[in-house]
Amino acid sequence: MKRFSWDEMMNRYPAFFAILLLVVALIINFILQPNMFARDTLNSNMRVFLPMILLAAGQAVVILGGGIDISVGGIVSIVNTILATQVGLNGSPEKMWTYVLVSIGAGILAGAINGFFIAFLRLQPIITTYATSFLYVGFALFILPNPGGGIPAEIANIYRNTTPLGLPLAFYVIAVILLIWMYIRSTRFGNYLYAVGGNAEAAYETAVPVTWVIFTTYVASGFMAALAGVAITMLSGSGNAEIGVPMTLTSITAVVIGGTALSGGVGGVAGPVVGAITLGIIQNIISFSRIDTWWETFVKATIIVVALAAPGIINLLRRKKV
Amino acid sequence: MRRISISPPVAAILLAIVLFLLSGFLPNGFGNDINVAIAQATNIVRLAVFLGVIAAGQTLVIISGFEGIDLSAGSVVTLTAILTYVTVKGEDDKVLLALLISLAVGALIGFINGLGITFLKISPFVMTLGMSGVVTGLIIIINHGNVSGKVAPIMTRLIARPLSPDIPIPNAIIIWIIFGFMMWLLLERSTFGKHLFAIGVNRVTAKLSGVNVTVTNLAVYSLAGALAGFGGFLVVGNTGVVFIALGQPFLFPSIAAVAVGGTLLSGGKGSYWGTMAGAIVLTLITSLLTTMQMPDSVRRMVLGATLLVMISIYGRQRGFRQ
Amino acid sequence: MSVSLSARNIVKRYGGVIALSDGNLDVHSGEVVALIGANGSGKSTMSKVINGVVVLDGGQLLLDDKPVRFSSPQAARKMGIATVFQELSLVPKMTVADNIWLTREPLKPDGMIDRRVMREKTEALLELFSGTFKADLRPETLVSDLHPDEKQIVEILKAISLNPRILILDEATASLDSRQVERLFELVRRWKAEGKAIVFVSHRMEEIFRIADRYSVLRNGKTVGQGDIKDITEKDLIQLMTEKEKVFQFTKTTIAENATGLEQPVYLEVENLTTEILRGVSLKVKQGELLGIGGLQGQGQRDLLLALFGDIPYQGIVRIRGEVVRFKHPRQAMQKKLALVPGDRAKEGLLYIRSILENFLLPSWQKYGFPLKMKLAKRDALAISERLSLVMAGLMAPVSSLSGGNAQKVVIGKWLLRDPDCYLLDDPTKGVDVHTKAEFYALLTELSQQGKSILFYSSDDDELIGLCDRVIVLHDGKIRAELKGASLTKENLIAASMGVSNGGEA
Amino acid sequence: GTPATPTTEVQPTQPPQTGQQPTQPPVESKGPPFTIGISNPFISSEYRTQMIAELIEVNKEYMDKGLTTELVIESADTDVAGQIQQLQNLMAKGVDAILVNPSDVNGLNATLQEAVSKGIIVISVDQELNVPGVYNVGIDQKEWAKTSAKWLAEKLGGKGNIVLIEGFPGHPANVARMEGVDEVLSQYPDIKVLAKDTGKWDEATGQQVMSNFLAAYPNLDGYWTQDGMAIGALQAVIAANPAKFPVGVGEGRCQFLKLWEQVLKDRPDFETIAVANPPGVSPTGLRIAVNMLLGKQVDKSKLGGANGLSFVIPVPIVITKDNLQEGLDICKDKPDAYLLDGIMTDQEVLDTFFLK
Ligand SMILES: Nc1ncnc2c1ncn2[C@@H]1O[C@H](COP(=O)(O)OP(=O)(O)OP(=O)(O)O)[C@@H](O)[C@H]1O
Ligand SMILES: Nc1ncnc2c1ncn2[C@@H]1O[C@H](COP(=O)(O)OP(=O)(O)OP(=O)(O)O)[C@@H](O)[C@H]1O
Ligand SMILES: [Mg+2]
Ligand SMILES: [Mg+2]
Repeated sequence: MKRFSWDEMMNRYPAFFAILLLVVALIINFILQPNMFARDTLNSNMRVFLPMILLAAGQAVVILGGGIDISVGGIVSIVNTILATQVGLNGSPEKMWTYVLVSIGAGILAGAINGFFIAFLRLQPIITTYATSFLYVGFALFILPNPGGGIPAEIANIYRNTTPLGLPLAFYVIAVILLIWMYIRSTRFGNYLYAVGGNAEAAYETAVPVTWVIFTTYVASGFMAALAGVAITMLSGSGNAEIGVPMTLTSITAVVIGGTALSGGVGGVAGPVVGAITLGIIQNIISFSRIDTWWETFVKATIIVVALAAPGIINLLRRKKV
Repeated sequence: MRRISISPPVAAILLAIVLFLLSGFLPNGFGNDINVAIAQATNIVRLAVFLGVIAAGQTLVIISGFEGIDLSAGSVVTLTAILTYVTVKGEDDKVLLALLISLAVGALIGFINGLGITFLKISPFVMTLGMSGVVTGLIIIINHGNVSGKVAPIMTRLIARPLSPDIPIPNAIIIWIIFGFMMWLLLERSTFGKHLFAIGVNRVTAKLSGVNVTVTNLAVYSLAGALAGFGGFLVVGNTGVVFIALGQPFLFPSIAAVAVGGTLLSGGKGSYWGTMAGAIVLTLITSLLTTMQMPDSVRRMVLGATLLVMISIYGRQRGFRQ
Repeated sequence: MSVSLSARNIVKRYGGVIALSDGNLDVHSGEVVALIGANGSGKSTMSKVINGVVVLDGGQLLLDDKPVRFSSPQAARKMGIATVFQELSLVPKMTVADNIWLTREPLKPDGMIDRRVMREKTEALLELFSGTFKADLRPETLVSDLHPDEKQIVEILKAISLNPRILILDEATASLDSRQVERLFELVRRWKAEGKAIVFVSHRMEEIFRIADRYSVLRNGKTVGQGDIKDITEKDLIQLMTEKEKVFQFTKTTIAENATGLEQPVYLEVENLTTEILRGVSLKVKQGELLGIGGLQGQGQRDLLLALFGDIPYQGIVRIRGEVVRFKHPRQAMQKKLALVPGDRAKEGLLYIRSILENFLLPSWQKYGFPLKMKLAKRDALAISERLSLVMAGLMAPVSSLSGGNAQKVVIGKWLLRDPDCYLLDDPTKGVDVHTKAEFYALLTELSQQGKSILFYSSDDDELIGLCDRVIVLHDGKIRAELKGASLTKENLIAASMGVSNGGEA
Repeated sequence: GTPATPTTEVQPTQPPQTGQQPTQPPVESKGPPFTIGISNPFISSEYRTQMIAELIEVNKEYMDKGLTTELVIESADTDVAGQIQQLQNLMAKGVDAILVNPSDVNGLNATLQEAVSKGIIVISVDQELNVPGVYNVGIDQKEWAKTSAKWLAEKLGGKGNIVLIEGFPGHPANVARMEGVDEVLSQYPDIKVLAKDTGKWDEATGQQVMSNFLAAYPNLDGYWTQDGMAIGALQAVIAANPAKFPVGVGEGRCQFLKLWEQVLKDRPDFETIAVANPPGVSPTGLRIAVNMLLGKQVDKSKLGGANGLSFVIPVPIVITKDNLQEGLDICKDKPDAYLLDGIMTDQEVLDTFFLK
């Protein structure tokens, strides 16, 4: 009975294990940093995690559909440079919101380019998005060759310090993401997504518009990457064409820690969102556990590997018992 | 969708030659002086050697299928380069020892990757990505990244110098050709190679035909690690110095080289000749862009575009509707 | 709702392969047209042309006498054409309900899928086959957890749930047991009455003559005959599709024949074999014996063969020539000269994108040393392909370019190279045309005469009765009956399959 | 008098969560030992590892004097968001001063200002920031580059064909340096820059770029480059082995000096220069921080930079053929990756930057 329910949880709710991990991480973090749930600490953490959360959510959609998007970092950079150059350090809020829309458009366009090559020309996702990542970062460098510029501090502060009902802005964003996902998940498109990721051939024979579904996932990822770009820009307040580059691989790790399989068709978006937070918390744990600085990188990487291995280890142990 | 029937390696090489000849007529090209052209050509191939060798392991794991990929190659290169550097201490008779250590350490790391992937069912992408972090962590711990050592004269002579003053063919190229032949033996003329392709296509069939999928899987990741180790050994012989960022720049190009070489990223189909061709094409393009006057932004966009074109030529997957 | 569809002079090429050179088919409301042909003759391709899955290179489709061009499966569906695909069209990690209603999910006003309604509609559909499958086939079961026959049923329900005007059944019966086939036929008759037009693809003559009204015969891509079933004999049909005169006659292989008089030694002895499905199976196989295994789908036949081959763990004792063995991996079984022909050639038997040569040699590479002696390997592979009269472009051609029957030959051929003592065959003639079947039967006879022991599971009762002189019938993981000599009749076989005493499932 | 008493009593009992800064230490009243935090977003470089090692070492001095506690070091390869997290964690740990080696010129502004507002002394090392209240400690990158550029131009006698290999285009330090180079070269019209490319600040890329240049322009007169790329460039020259070695710019790293010495053996006329780029500016920054915490008054007149908050550290040493041996002696007992360095002593810091 117990065994059954465990498998049930693991199979039916991919986010289950991710949440388990998060809880563990939170507890450890709380022991090391007792004030971590104080409003300001919570807010200052969440506002830092938010860009990665948005990025991971988009990445998850692509991965569910059986693809992968190495170019999200480049899209983040484009958005960041657009805002930093067009709005400027003393631009008006109106200007800001206009260019937020513009840059979201840019993100969607970039996603559409990926989608075009992968869905319509049927190129292999990894290498295609790797190639476009050069296009996108290159373009970002073209917009803003040298770091600098940025957005007005007061606008950045909206992002940094808005805490409705004492809860960090990020919580509301996450809530919205999850609600939208839960809706999509239970629409036809949701089913198409899982069908295409699970067995594209069969989906096609069943008259699922496979090409469009794949195309859409990359557009979605481009859109979310753009939001991530807006978030990181409001967090840093400044422009830097390389800003997104280090974020790509982390987003993929977050998705997998979130229990969404890279093989496609299994998992969801909630898990990856949780996974992104967990990664951030792990960083906190490292920092507050005051381990020798020379060991930090090693310990952090090891923790992540162990987190990835945990489900497999548990399965093995339970095999043995049976 | 009809697909070009010309074999990828050939296509890649043809492309390389065409690009090379065309580039002769570009400003700062080397079309005007035949000697310069030859020098440039040999130089490009020489530089391709290191990428090519590091991409060898990548080729194997990608052929082994199930999203096989090795993102730890870069950091393994760095680690083994450092180990070689500190072992040899400028003495020729320590070189063999250093080589063995490089291979062994590489193999060990690859083996751990293999364990995680085959038994804990961790997706190769994140397993090797995590391992890359762990290895970097180790490098930081080793003398805080500051190491003392020296490459042996014989290494420099065998790797970085030409065959002889009057025969301007760099030894590295000779080594590469022999290496390529051995890779061919491994893939096309050995039982292991045949089993490797088999598990890349269908692991159930492979098992029911007596292939030990687990062992083959473990072996291929260990071998890939060892080859990355060999790459590190060669690279340090060329640079003559080590540093923490030594290997990373080779990582994604090594994957690109495999793809450009026409190996299916989904596994089960490919060749090392193709990867060699791919390495040359990539090095060629970057070299051409170097000697051409254009801002970094344009340079990256051109690189991205060229990659896209190349994979569009033969990186196409089968369409659903035939 | 009257409907008529005709395909005229259809041409379809796959790269070099010509799948259809002149395909023709006419089907009207209220009739069942049997689309017949040897393996690779183009039946599945014809189906895929009709339902818009492939682009046709020539010829035209007339729907209700109006020319139509399907740009995609969607288009064909809109016209009321539904298909049961030979290689099913199901998504493993989705539930039965999600699979059946994919693209047609019942929606609530807010655009969300109405899971409750979907569930009810699925249960209603499952009713159609009620009693012919295990209790674990429920709307919320993941397709990946189903047995082949249950998957087939889901695929059929998926097609019928469209309430199509034209229904194509491409070898829908291949992996169904007799009980399930019966039920399907009842349904087909009902659908006929409702005025549906049905295209029925099968290799089982007996089925064709029971259910079809008309026939259309394909011979390597060309339609060579159409007409009413009642005007043609089985013999003539087979002649049409194979250009061959004689109909195959089963030749029983009794052990008496191969040994000169004296009793053969026991080769394989199994005591109390137990797995997740098997519940204590014991049996003996003599050297040179062709032991048949019967019973409904998923009663443990597959487990029995896989366990003996070391692919799945088991309790119990297995002896080969009296020596106790316990294989942990197929490799070890192979070293003891066992061979397994798995039930699902696509998923378990072949490396589709690799060459025919590599498929033949996969179990045998070790023999060719290092570096591999390719000349020798090619020669051996060629010998086998000739022995099996394999129809292929060349040894270097990928297996994907072979038709079902020829692909199956490759699966068996790779073992012949190793010359095993014992063959474990899991429904090897599934989806194989009569002519090729005949070749298989001949091969089996030959092998057993050479003193090879064969465990032969077949979903086709006639095969068992015709070939074997002893058949064990599995039901619910146990041996329900052992039929031989006089008791080996179709009636007894079916009776035992149904598990006379009780068919109770948990 | 009396009214004062209650307020002073109320002060400490204020619950933290009401304050904007939950864990703010009452800086003004606080005395030694002080806690100093380090934020470093990039460790995959010898410069940074040497920097961290020296910081730990210098801090020991003060710990022994009981002036500081163990350093709180946040050091890992991370992105802008990651470094913001580092800084936030340092604040959460209630450090008294932060030494930050910023990954982005403006990306940390808001976070650093928050720190300043909490009364934390914030010093940006190795990279000048323009944030009110944030001090900078480092060398003058532009001047640093000019030194070697001028030397190169003069060695070439004011004419010849050269190539440039720069660091990350757009990285502030690189931008400043290339400005310096351009300024110098603009005074030598006969020096022709044939090509310019990035060596991404790493040896391998530097070597690849240089060997491409050498293949394309076999008879190059000189090249200018910086930091780690210089070894790569020299390796490329040795590999290509041209009739005449171009005059090149090197770097103040032991590895390079040793290679240089080797080259001189068969190319006695080879010319290069090594201008130290000292990681020591950070420990110097640490000393400045400690003295400020101790309440010593900074002599504002000694500070430069955009907002007059920059402590400019002089380049400790320049090596040419003449004093190569001197450099090699320093390197005797050092690891190969050791960068020629200079850490100001506590006394020097006081004399140079603080009011007597
Ligand atoms: N269908 C599959 N899907 C994904 N991975 C698979 C599949 N089949 C095999 N593998 C991978 O190959 C590994 C080995 O498979 P398996 O254990 O079935 O064969 P084997 O290793 O030859 O058997 P043994 O371990 O007893 O030697 C599995 O652990 C798994 O990682
Ligand atoms: N996707 C494909 N690519 C290449 N050739 C194909 C493909 N599908 C079918 N063919 C070839 O087309 C011919 C007809 O195949 P088809 O599957 O229609 O035969 P079939 O009558 O269904 O055979 P079977 O009874 O074994 O199912 C065969 O020669 C087959 O090899
Ligand atoms: Mg196994
Ligand atoms: Mg068929």
